This record gives sequence, C-alpha cells and structure tokens, in this order.
Amino acid sequence: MEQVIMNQLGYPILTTIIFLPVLGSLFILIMRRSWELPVKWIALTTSVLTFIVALPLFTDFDKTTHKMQFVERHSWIQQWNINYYLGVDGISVLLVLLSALSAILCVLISWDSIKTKVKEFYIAILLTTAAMIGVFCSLDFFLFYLFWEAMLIPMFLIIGVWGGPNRVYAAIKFFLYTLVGSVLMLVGIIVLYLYSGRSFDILELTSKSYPYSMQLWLFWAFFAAFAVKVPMWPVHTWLPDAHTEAPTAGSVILAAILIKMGAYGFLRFSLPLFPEASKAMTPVMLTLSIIAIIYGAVICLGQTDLKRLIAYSSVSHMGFVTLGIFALNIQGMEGGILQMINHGVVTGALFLSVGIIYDRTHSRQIADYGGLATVMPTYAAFFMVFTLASIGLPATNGFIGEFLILLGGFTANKLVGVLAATGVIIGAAYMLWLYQKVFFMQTNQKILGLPDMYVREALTLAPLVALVFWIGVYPNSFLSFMHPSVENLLQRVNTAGGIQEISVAKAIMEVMFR
Amino acid sequence: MNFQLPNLDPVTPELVMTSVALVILLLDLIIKRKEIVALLSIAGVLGVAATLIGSSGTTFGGMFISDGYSTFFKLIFFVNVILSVLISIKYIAVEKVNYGEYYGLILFATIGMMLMASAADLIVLYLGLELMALSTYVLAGFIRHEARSSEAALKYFLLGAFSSAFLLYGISIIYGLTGTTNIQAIAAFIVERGLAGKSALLLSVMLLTVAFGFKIAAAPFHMWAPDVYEGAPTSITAFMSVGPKAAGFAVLGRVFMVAFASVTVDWSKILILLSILTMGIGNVVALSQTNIKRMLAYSSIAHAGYALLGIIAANNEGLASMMSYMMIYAFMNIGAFAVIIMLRSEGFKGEGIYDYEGLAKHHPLAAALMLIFMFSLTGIPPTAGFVGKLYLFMAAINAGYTWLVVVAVIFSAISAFFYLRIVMFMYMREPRTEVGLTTSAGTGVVLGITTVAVLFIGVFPSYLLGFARLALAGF
Amino acid sequence: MFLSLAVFTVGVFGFLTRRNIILMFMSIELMLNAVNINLIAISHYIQDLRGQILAFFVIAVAAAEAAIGLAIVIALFRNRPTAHVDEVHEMKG
Amino acid sequence: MISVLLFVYFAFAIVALSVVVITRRNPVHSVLWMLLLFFHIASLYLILNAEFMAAIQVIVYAGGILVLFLFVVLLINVREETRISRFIGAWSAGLTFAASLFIVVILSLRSFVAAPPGQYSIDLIQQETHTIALGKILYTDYLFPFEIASLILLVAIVGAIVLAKRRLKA
Amino acid sequence: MKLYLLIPFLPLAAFIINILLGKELLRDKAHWPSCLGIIGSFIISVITLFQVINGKTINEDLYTWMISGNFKVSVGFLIDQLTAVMLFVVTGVGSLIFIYSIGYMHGDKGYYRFFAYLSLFVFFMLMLVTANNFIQLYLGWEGVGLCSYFLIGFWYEKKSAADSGKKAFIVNRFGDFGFALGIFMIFLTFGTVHYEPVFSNVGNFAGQTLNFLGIEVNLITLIALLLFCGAVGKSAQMPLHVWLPDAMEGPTPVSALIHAATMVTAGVFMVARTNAIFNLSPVAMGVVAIVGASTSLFAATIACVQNDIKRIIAYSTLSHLGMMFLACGVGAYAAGVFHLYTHAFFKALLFLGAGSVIHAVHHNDIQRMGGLRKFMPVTYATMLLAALSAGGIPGLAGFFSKDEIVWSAFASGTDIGRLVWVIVTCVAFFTPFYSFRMIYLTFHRKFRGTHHEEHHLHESPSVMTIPLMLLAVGAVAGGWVGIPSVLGGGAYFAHFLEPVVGHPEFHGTHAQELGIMSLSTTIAVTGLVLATIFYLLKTSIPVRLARNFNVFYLILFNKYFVDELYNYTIVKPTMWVARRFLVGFTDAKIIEGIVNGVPRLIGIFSSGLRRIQTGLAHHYGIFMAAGAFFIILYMLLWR
Repeated sequence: MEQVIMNQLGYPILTTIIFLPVLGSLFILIMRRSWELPVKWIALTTSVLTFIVALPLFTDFDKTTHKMQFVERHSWIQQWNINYYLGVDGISVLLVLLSALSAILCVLISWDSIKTKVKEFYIAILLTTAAMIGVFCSLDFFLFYLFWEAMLIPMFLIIGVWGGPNRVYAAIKFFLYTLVGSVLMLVGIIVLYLYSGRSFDILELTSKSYPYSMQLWLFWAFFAAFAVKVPMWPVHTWLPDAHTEAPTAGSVILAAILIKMGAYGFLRFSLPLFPEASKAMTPVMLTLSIIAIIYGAVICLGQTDLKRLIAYSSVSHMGFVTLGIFALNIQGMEGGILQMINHGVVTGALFLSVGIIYDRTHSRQIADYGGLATVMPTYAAFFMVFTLASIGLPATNGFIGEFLILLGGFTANKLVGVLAATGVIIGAAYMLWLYQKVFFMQTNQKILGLPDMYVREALTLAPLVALVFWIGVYPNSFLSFMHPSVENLLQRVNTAGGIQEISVAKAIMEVMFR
Repeated sequence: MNFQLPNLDPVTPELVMTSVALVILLLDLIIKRKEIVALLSIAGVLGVAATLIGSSGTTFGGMFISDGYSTFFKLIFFVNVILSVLISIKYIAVEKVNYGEYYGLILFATIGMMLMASAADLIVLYLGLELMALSTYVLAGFIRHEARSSEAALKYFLLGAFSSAFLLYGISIIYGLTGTTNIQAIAAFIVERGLAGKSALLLSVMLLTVAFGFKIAAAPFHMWAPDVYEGAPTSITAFMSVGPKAAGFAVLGRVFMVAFASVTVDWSKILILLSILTMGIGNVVALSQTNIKRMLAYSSIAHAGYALLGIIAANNEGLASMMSYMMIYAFMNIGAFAVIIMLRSEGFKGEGIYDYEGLAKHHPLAAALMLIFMFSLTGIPPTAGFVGKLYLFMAAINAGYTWLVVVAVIFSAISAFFYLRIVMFMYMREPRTEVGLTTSAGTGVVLGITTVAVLFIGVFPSYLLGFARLALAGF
Repeated sequence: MFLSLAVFTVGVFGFLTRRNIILMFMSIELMLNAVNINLIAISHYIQDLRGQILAFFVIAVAAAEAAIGLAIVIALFRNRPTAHVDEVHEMKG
Repeated sequence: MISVLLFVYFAFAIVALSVVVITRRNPVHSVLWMLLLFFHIASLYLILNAEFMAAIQVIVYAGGILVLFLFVVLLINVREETRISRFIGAWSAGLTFAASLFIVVILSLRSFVAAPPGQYSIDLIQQETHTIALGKILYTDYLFPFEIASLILLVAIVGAIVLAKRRLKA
Repeated sequence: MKLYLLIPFLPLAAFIINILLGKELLRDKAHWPSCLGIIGSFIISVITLFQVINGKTINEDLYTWMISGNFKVSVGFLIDQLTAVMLFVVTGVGSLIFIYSIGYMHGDKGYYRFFAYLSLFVFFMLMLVTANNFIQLYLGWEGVGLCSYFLIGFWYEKKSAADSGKKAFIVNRFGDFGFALGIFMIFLTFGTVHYEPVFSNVGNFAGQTLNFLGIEVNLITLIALLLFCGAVGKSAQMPLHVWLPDAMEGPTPVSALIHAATMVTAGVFMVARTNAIFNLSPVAMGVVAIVGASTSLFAATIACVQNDIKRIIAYSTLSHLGMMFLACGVGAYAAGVFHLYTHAFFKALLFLGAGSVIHAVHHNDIQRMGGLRKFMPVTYATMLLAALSAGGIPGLAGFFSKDEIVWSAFASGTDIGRLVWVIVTCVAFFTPFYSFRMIYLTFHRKFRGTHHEEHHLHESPSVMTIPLMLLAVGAVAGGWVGIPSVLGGGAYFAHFLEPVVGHPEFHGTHAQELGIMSLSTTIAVTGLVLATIFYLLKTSIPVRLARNFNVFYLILFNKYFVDELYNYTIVKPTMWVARRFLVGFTDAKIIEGIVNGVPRLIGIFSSGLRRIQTGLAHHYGIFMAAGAFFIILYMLLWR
C-alpha cells in the first residue's frame, strides 16, 4: 500500500462522483415520463453536484508525487482477488474533471433539443458519465473493464435512439467495432491476471515485468481495444458515422471523453505493462499516428457535412495525441495528455456549437449556411475562438498541446516532427475553409433571421472559452499536475530492457507468426 | 436371503420429489384450478430444495452419489423448474392446454435430471436420462392441437432415441472392456489394466460424446434444437434450453472427469473441435433468424459451445466455471423467455423478431428487461453473462487454451450482432402493430427474480463463485 | 460382437433411410436389440450378470419409448395425416 | 460344437432378417418379419444361457411392443406405400455413413479385450437357475435402477395418455 | 508596476473593451479606447526609447508560461535598441493610422470591430517585438497573422475578401511551419528558446553538422534557413509573396498599418534580431540576400503594369521588403532596419493617400482616375512627397536608407554582394518609375471617371489629412537621423543599433561610396523622367509598348502566373486527393469495404449454413451419424 496515498479527504470522493450520477438516474427512473422538466432539473443538479464534488481533486491534489491519490480500496470478489480499487494520478485526474464538466454541458445542450423519451435520455447520459469517470478512476482491471464495457450500453442507445437519420447503422457499427476491440483486450487481461499469479491490481501488474514475446502479443491485444477507441488509422471509420449521427450531447461525450479512453489506455496500460514491446512498436505507432494526422486532416477538406468534418478533425487531433504519447519523451507525453484535455474542450465545444445551429436549421450541410456571422454575430465569435483553438493558435490551449507534441515528436524523430507539422498547416486550411463557408460571404437565404445564441447556450460555451484561454495563457496550472506521473512513467519505460526499435515490417511479422 | 435397506439419506431429495410428483398427478384429478396445482408443485420443489441440506454421501452400492457437484446442479434444476412453472401458469392457459399432467411431467423430468446429476453408475445415468428425455418428449408435444408442437415432439423423440442408442452401445462396450458400469470402478479399472490408449475404449468415449453432445445440443448433434425449440410450447422451450442442457453438462463433467480422467488428452481434442463448431454454427446461423425462439435456440447452442470450454479445461476451476455459467444461463435465458411469453396472447404468436419493433414505445419496462437479458447473453458487463464468460475464459486460458478463447471471444463479438438486433428493433424502430402484453403474476415474479439475479450476480458474483468452488470441494 | 455391430449398423441404416416413421422406430428397436445382444454376449463371456441386468432395463425402457413414440405419432397424425417423416418439415432453417 | 453351429446360424439369420425387416415395403410385413427376428434373438439368448432374458425378449417385444406397432401401423397407415419409394431421397448418404460408421467401429474394436471373468460362472448360474440369480442382483444391488425404471414406465403411461387421449376435459 | 508593460497591454485592454462593449454601448465612439490605448503606448514607447538611448535596456521575465521537463518558456520582455526602434515605428505610425481610420471607417457597420481588431493587432505586434524568447515571438507572429486574417476579411460578405484573408493565413502557415521547426531545432541544439543564452552560445555550435532527414547539413545554416522560412512567409518574399497583393482587399488603413508599416516587416525584424545566428552561416546570408534581391526586382517589374492603385503600392512594398532582406543578407542589418523605419513612413503615407483617393472615387482603378490634384491638394502633395521619398530622391528619408543599402551591398565585397548590388541598382530605376506612373495617372491629366463620380470628388476630412501631413514630415525628415558620414551626417541610426546588430565591415573608399550614390541617384532620376515622358507627355508610348511586347506585358500583368502555378500544383491536387481519393476511395471502398464486408460475409455464411437445417429428421440423423463417424475417425487417425 505504500505506493499509493489513501484518500486524504474525509469522504470517499471518487466513489461519490462515480455514483452520484447513478443515483440521479435512479431518481429520474422513478419519475413519471410526463414530468419532463423535473427530469431535466434533476439531471442538471446531479451533474453540477458531481462536478462540485469533484473539484477537490483539482484543489487538494498533491502535485509533488506520482503516486495514486484519493485511493479507496475494498475487497470485492475474494475468489478472484478483485478489489474495488479507485485512485487518480496526474494522468487521470484532469480527465476525470473533464468528464464531470462535459456531463453538465451535455445536459444543458440537450435541454430543448431532445424531445422524445426525455427520461431515458437523461438516464443514459448520467450513466455514461458515471461509467466514464469510473474508467479513469479504476485501479483494478476487472473494475476498469466493467466500466469500459458498461459505457457501451447507454452510448449505443444514445446514438441509436436519439441520433440522426442513419443512426441505427452508426450505433451498431460503433458497438461492434469497439466490442471486437475490447474482447481481445479481455483475453489479454485474463492472461496477465493468470501470469501474475491472479491479480487484477493494475499497480501491481504494472510493476511486474513480462517476457518479451508475451509483451508483444499482449501489446497488440490491448492495442486492438485502445486503437479502436482513439481511433487510430485505419480503424477510425466508426467515428465519423457515430459522431455525425449521434445527438449533440452524444457527439460531445464521444469527442470529449470516450475517445480519450483509448489514449488513456495506452498511457495507463500499454506503456507501463509492456515497456519493451511499446518501445519496439514505437515505429509502428508513430507511423500510424502520422498517417492519422495527415489523412484525417486532408480528408476534412473533402467533407460537406459539418459534424463529419469535425469528426475527421478529431481523427487528426487524436493522431497528435498518440504521436505525443509514443514520442516517449516528456514534452511529447505531457503535450499528449494536455492535448487530450484540449481536444476534449475544443472539439466538444465545436460539436456543441454545431448542435446550436442544428437545433435552429436541422441541417448539417455546410452548403446550407454562409454569412452566418451577420445573422448570429455572438455565435460567430464563440465559434471563431474554438476554430482558432483547434488550429492551434498561440495563446489558445490548442497551441500549447500541439507545440509540446511536435516538440516531443521532433525530438524523438525529425521526420516525424516535420510530417506532423504539415498536419498543422492543413488543419488551418480546413478549419478556415469551414469557417468561411459557414460564417462569411453572402448570407444564405435559408438562415436569414435566425435568433442569436440564447443565454443557456452561451452559458454552455462560456466555461469552455474560459478554459481555452486559461490553458493557453497559463498552461502550468494543468501541466504541473502531470510532471511527476509522466516522469515516473517514462522512467519505467526507458529503464526497461534495451530492446532496440525494430522495423515496422518486422514488428508485424513478430505478431503474425507467433 | 439377507437384505437390509440401504442408506436412504442421500436420495431423500429424489424420493421427496417423486412423491411430490405423484401427489401432483393425483391432485390434478381433484383440483380443477390448475394454478393451484402449479403453486403446489412449486411449494413441493421448495420443500425438496430444503431437503438437499444434509443429503450427501453415496448409497445403493455406490450407484448413487450426492455431493456438492450434484447438489449445485440440482439447485440449477430447481431454479429452472420453478421459473418455468411460474411462466407456464398463464401461458398454457392461453395455449388452451391447461392440464395438470403438465406439471407432473415437468417434475418427473426434473427427477430425471437430478438422477443424472448424481448418477455414479452408467445404468442409473442411462435411466435418469431416459426419464428426463421421455417426459420432455411429451412436454414438447404437449400442445396436441398444434402441428408444430407434435412435429417438434416427433423430431426430438426420434433423434433422442437414436442418440440414446449410441449411448447404450458405448456403455455396452465399456462394460465389455471393464466388466463394470460403476464410474469410479471404470476409472480404476482403466488405470490398472492400462486401457488408456486402447481405441476400443476411445470408441466408447466417442459414442458417449455423441449422446451427451446431443443432450447439450453441441454441433453437429444440435440439429434437433432449433426445430424443437421453435415448435415446443415456449415455457417448455425455456425449460428445455436450461434443464437438459445442464443435466447433460453434469453427466459430461462427471463421466469424463472421473471415469475417463486418464484419457483426458484424447477427449479434450474432440471437445475442442465440437466447441469451436458449436460456437461457430450457433452464433453464425443465429444471425439470419427471424423467429426469436429459433434465434434463442441457436444462441443456446452457442452457449453450449462456451460452456464446453469449462469441460475442456479439465480441472476443477473449469468445472466450477461451467457450473456457474449454467446457473447464470438459467437466469438470463428464462428471463428472456419470460418476456417472449408475455408477447404471446390470444391469436397473436409474437415470435417473429419483427413483433418487437418499437416495443419500447408502449412497453418500456418489458423492453428494458429484454435489453438487460440480451446484453447479459452477449456478455456485456455489468451483467451476469459477463461474469460467467469471464470465468470460463479464465479457466480455459489457465489450462493453456488461449487461442481457443480468442476464437470464443471473436464469436461472442459476432453474437453481439443478433442480440443487438432485438434491442435495435425494440428501441430504434417505430412499432408496426399495437402489441398487447399478457402479463401475469407468475411472469412478473419470474422477471423480477431473473433481473435481480442477473444484475446482482453481475456486480457481486462472489457468492455464486464461492458456492461453485465449495461444491467442488470434494470432487 | 460383430453380429451385434452388424445389426446395429443395419438399424442405423434403416433409421437414416426409411421414410416411414414406424419403420424408423423399428430401426431404433433394432439398434437397441443389437445393444442387448452385445450386453448379453459380453456378460456371458465375462461371466457377469450385470450386463443382463442392463439389457433388462433396456428392454423396459424400449417398451416405454415405444409407447411414447407411438403416442406422439398418433398425436401428429391427428394434425397431419401422414406416416412419412419427410413430409414433416414445417419448421426449418 | 452344436452350439457353435447354432450360433453361426442365428448370427447370419439375425443379420439377414434385420436387413429384410427394414427393407420391406409394407410396414405390416416388416413388423411380422421383425417378430421372426425377435424369436431368433431370443433363441440366441438361450444359447448364451440367459433363459430369463430370452423369455423377456419374447414376452415384452414380441408380445408387447410389436403388437403395439401393429396397432399403430394399422391405425395410421392409411396410404399404401407401394406407390412411392420407401426410402428417402438421400438414402445413399445414409448408407454411406452407416457403412463408414460400421468400418471405423470395427477398426477401433480390434483392440477390444474382454474384462476378467466375474464370480457368476456358468455352472453357478446353472445350479441356481438364471432367473433366481438375476432376481437376486436385481432386487438387491439394482433395486434403485429398478425403481427408476418403474418411474419411467409411469411417465410413459401418463405421457402416452396425455398425448394420445382423444379429448381431455380442461 | 513596470511602465513598459503598458506598451502592449494598453492596446489589449482597448481590444477587450471594444469587443465586449463595442457593439451595444460604444458603437460609433468605438475609436476612443483604441486611439487612447495606442497613443498611450506611443508616449510610453517614446519614453522607453529615450531610456534606451541613455543605455538602459530591459530584459526580464514576467511569468513562466510553459514548463515541461527541461523545456521551459516564460513570458518575458526584452527592450533594447532594436526593439525601441520598432516600438517607436509601430506605435507612432500606428497612432496616426488609427486616427486616420476614424475618418476612413466612419459609418461602417463593423466600426467597433475594426478598432478592436486593430488594437488586438497592435498588441500582438508589440508582443512580437518585445519578446525575449522565440516562443513569445512565435505568439506575436501568429497573432499578427490572425489579425491580418480578420482585417483582410473585414468585409467578409465579399467572397474575394474572405478568400484573401484565408489565403494570407494559410500561406503564412507554410512559413510558420519552417519557423516552428527552426524553433524546435534551436531547442534541440541549445536546450532553451530564450534569446540571451541562445545568442551567447551560438558560437560554440558553429560548423557543426547534423543529419536532417537524410541530408547532412550545417546545423547553424539549417536553423537560420528554417527561421528564414518564417520571415519569407510573413514578409511576403518569394515564393510566398502571393498573399500580400490579395491582402489589399482589406480596408486601406489596414494595408497601411499591417501590410506596409509593421507586420510585413516582422520578418526583417526577426532576421535582424537573430543576426547572431545568421552571421555564422554565409550560406544562409547568401540565400537571404538572393531571395530579397530577386523579390525586389520581381515585384518592381510587376508594379509597373498594375492598374489597381493599392496593388501597385503593395508590389512596391514587396520590392522594398526585398531590399531590407537584401541588406540583412549582406550583413548590413542596421541598413535594413533603417530602411524599415523610413519605409514605414513613406509607404504608410502612400497607402493612406491612396485610401483618401479611394475614399473620394470609391474604386481602385487608376485608369479611371486622373486630374485629382485640383480636387484633393493635400493628398496630392503628401503623396508626391512619399513617392519622391520612395523613389530615393536625394534629401528625403527613402534616399538615405536605400542608399545605405546599395552601398553596403556593394561594399560587402562578396560576389553575392556585387550581384545584388546590380539588381538593387536596377530596382532603383523601377521604383520611381512605377511610383510616378501612379501619381500621374491618379492626379494629373483629366479625370477619366464618370461625371457622377466627378461630381462627388472632394478632399478628405481633416481627421484623415492631418495624419497624412504628419507622415509626410516623417517621410521627408525621418531619414535625417541616418545621414551617412560621407555626406557629413552622423549615421546615428547605425551607431544606435550597433550593440544589437553589430557593424558590417566595408571594403570601399568614400570615393566609391559617392560614386555608387550618384550612380543610383541618376538611375532613379532616369526612372522618374521616363515615367514623366510615358504618362504625362507622350501617353501613347506605353500603349504601343504594351501592344508590341504583348507577351512581356501579359506575363507582368498576370504577376508571372505564380498564383495559377500554385493553384494547379498544390491547391487543386490536394482537393482532388481529399474528395476523390480519400473520401471516395480509401475510406469508402477499402476500409469501409472491409468493415462492412466482414459482416456481410458472415451473413452469407449464415444463410448458407441455414439451408442445412432442412427440417427433415433424416438429415439430422445423417448429420449425427456423420459427426459420430468423423470424430471416431479423427480419434483413430490422430490419437
């Protein structure tokens, strides 16, 4: 127990923030389906409460140590030596907060846009939130997998029930895609469990060392799960459909949190569990990341659908994240983590914004807009901020993340740095292209006389704007969380046995023929 | 002529059960309201369950053994029978076959299973199997005015008899080889005479495999299952999909693990083959089904395939996982069938999957429950199905069959598709026809029990697991 | 032994090929008889009566099976007047 | 010597008869042929000095089961089978697998070795009659299976009635 | 509270006030915060300038911005001679332009927005010049780019405006791409991105080589060139010059402030700032010189045939920027900055004058102007001065700075120096030529517009003309601080900057210097005269020329078809790949093909296997027998 810090607070904070939403959803469950307003209010209060309760994670976090904090540990399933084991460190704490925040936004943005099955919708949203937070807090593999899979169910429904015209296809695609990935991970988990003498304790497992061959194929087993979630090229195709068809709140959850789970998985599991394998696979991972960055960026230029474009831009941005992670140096990794937050904030915000006009026009086609800036100036301003953040303009959060990642990537391998940097150029190209098509030029007749943002909507976006500049101008308040954890992680990876990097082809071979 | 009554304690459950069954048969003649018969039989079963405690040991010259293993399975059978009876009460009235014999036969079938579970002698095993089988044949054909039902009965009967002939042939060869039919004795004999490698012995093993494979509906001996499941009364389908399967696994476990312990390598090879085939056929063919009972039939075939992993692992952990899986499967499967039965109403079959379109709109609760069961069958946490699968996979991997487990998880991912399809229909389509539900106290209770069980086991499996381990303590 | 095996095979063959339900039953009965021959022969050779006991039970069960089976046939016959199995395939796929 | 000859005769007769049985066009005929077959089998049992079994064979099968068969045949066999083929279309497949099964089983049975002789030697059975010997075991060691068998028969009766009774008042 | 902090943050405050309150409260008073803000920072800059002159330079960190491992950046300020000059130029010229805009933008519905953006721009520009590390430089760098994006596309309803803004931003991104890589290299090499340690250590790395993307290159050269990429983008040098002419879509004050006086010179500033690095790499220096010179000539030639008044000035800007780089390229950073300083005045003046003209005639086509001299005398006078100054007529600001450049190019003694000297001498001919072509076509001869237009011709309000006059003063007298010693001047400017940019060693005598000076002067005068002949006296000549040398004319008129080149080599292919290949093929066909194909395959299997289930008991039996057979066989064979 000495490598963790038990929960310093008087109350079990993590449990509370995980189960508050569950509690809320139970409340909603007993509501009559006709009482829509109470349902909404309960959902709102629950999410806000959750966030407030989660705040101590930010304030009371001990930034001087890499150890797990706010740890709770209770024996759960003795037969399998499974514990109810929660804790956060510098890598996960911010994601937890982000999840809590995004819940509020999702509730707010869906206030008027969800008209059918309101009750079920908010239940699903809250449950998803709980599962997401759970994923980031779990220190026990069983618990982790429980949350990891459990979140599929409400997400599946959110996309499939309240989504767009092609929602069913998207929902099933999303579900199967991710399921195939995670079942392979399950096998990997079991193998680890048995190899390590029956322990699901993540910390314990990550402190052991495993034979190289085993590491290698376990790495790929986990890769299957995480790569799909991230999503890395070429398993990204579920994302455009899911993001596009999902209701706004759904897209936000997907973009802001769910796809972070993959990157988080790489950080929390792949690297510390299989350091040698990770090292050996770095070329592959970097290559895939680069492909994702450029591919995702270029493909954006060919999109005609707002949400689809943003979805593909997510592919590109997550490519940056994985690039940073597998640059295996401190700038890259911290950049990667920060970029996860940034992408959560910015892309989440973009989806919220798109949702705002979608509620007005019910069209996602870029061609249906134009000259919106004259119709909805305030909205245009908000959108501009997020656009700039997304193209990584200095003084916005996007810059900090991308810059650190590129720096890390460049340090790791010049070519990688250069190629990744081209992604930034294209990024600017498509975002500005989008902005121009939607907001500039002659006002499209279809959108004349749309009302500008309502207070509720402004309130939804305001915190994100604040975050954009906060991280952009004073990123240390976030970076400082990561230093010890990241250093510790890197040290774990770098001190691992010196298996020098092997070529992509060889890596594939290694996996194929074992 | 010295004859002393053998020790009867171990067989108390069976004896009580028998008497209950007989009483039910008689009461049926005087009681007109069959619900009472049903409730009585449930009460009786509960009573029997009570007698399970303290009934352990072997008797009748080692022909009958009552140990943790058998007890566990008997519990499964009781769960199975109680739930099935509960969902039957309304259903058989709807089907206009509200006869008391129904319950009697169900009880007899259960007795058969109990005997199989605790048979220590091939003769007892065979007889138990026949007892179960015969009753089930009749039950399958219980809706006499319905051709499909009779057809199901016929097919089930023909093939069942066929398979039991194989069983007998196998038994006869074993008997010829070892001169005994007692499981323990066979094991001992095989070892002492070094029969391990003998093809004759293996032949008999294979013949038994055929027979048991038939009972658990493992490919390629599964072909009866879809037709029979579809044709038989839904309540009986529920009953059959759990009871005989569990019983089959019980004997499979006991015979192969005890009698043929010394030739594990050989039969495990075959079983691997079967399990892959079973999972494959079950999951894949289920994709293209349009009748939900049929779909669940294939899904139950697939689940047999998963459960075989437990046997293949060939160690206590494997058995424990298999047992827990059977228990879990009993809950989630019967739960699903309970929902299906609710859709059956006068003049409306409610078996086509399209009848489920938009169910969530008018019957959100039923839809939600079905959703839970479907996800549980898929094996998504936090439902029991996940725990069960996880345990099986653990056992198999621990026994060194990682690749097999990989195959299994791939198939279970495929299976997600057709379970999801039901969910999709219920939630993401507009209802075509106004579907009325025939709710009843019985179904309600069943749904309550199963849902709670599925979720509870899903989150706190330790009790079940502990019990399974305990049951195998003396195995 | 081989005798019984031969009979068994014939039974299998009959079961697999005859279209008349009754004949299929008979084939099954044949198989059972084969088993019985087997058992009794063995019990004769190894001078042990248990085989015959088993055979005894087999006969009993065979009787029961016959009863049930024929009952089923009759029930089916009520719904669909045929004695041919290959006309009984309402459910498939 | 005689017994061997008899055995051989019966063996061949039985096989031949069984083939005949399943190949008859008219079920009634096959039932009758089966009757003959059963008598042969019974007599074979006699050679294997299992008199009681022989008796049972005759009584139960010939006396019971076959009669039942006959009833049912006459009851349901409305259509004369002569017009249509008596085998199903895929009979060849059936034949193939039956034959191949036969072969593999023979192959695997080559390694068959009989278990060591038990205590019931022939002369022992001779001096106290077969019936008594059998009975002793049946009602002592094998009491339990015997009971089960009775249950099975009960179920059979009930089931048969349930299924076959014309009208059930409900 | 450190005073100098107000310099950048006053405009920032102005921006915030305007963007928040401008729309509802201030409306047409939106100029107040901005103007006050910039004038305030101008005053402070002047104060700082004098402090610096008294030798008090500042270099201190405000707070730590980013820290990650050994990578540590702080927001900090470095105010030395170079910065002081830039501060003076930016805020000074800026203030005038702000005031001018009050009149120019009067009544525009985006009034508040305009001033907000301007203030924001000034903020970023000041951050850029006062940065004491590369990251902050980069911040300002991108920031000004952003504001130029906003301001170019200020009238966003016009597609062309929106397009130009986007074009400017993206083209700049290409440069910044190299700039960023340069910063990475600096970090990798020096382990820090702060000026002071970098410049002090740079010597230790001289001559080191490293393998960059498979090519073995000199480390310093690499860094220098990468940084220069940024400069090329920002200062619109070839081949990234294409955005600047289009940028003229923006309001004229914007062109004056951003695309003449300040932003575009950021590149020059950066090169001068990092002279320590460039000095160590002759190759890089050569590249800078060549690029500058060629751009200079290239732009000058184009300027001769354009008809859009603003574009003419824009190309002239390109040309002058080229000269500045040229100066830097030959090591005469002081000269470059000096020209930057003078150029700020006369070019801003030209633009504002043009603005005032456009304000009157409401279009940009000089062919439809003419004879405006009598309608708007002030504008005419000031612009004339500006043109003279730009043309390098002795005595005026432009003369001194340009002359210093010419001389240092010649005197640098290197072959490249000689080469660029030749080029710059040619340019010296073109500059007055196109300047006066413009003057003549605009102000002399008779008005060629419609009567309706003629009826509305008027001089601009004083709020616009006063800045013009003030700038004119600068354009005339601004250069006197740098009169070369050979003309008895003190060359104060060069000496002032020496601590920062050093002093190039000259190989040449005073005699040569005078010779060069007179030569270029005569050439300039020739150009002036020629322009007079062509466009005032014998106006038929240019027409005939155009007809006879049609090809040249077209090439020049179409700016050497560079835009088209890029369009067909970069833009279109990329779009094709995006639309047809990635969306249409890889994603839709290959990946999705697999993703959807596998389920479909399973489906086919499923329905195939389904057919086995015939519903015939026989077949089931056969399958059982077969199964039995096969497992027994399997057992027999592989036991």
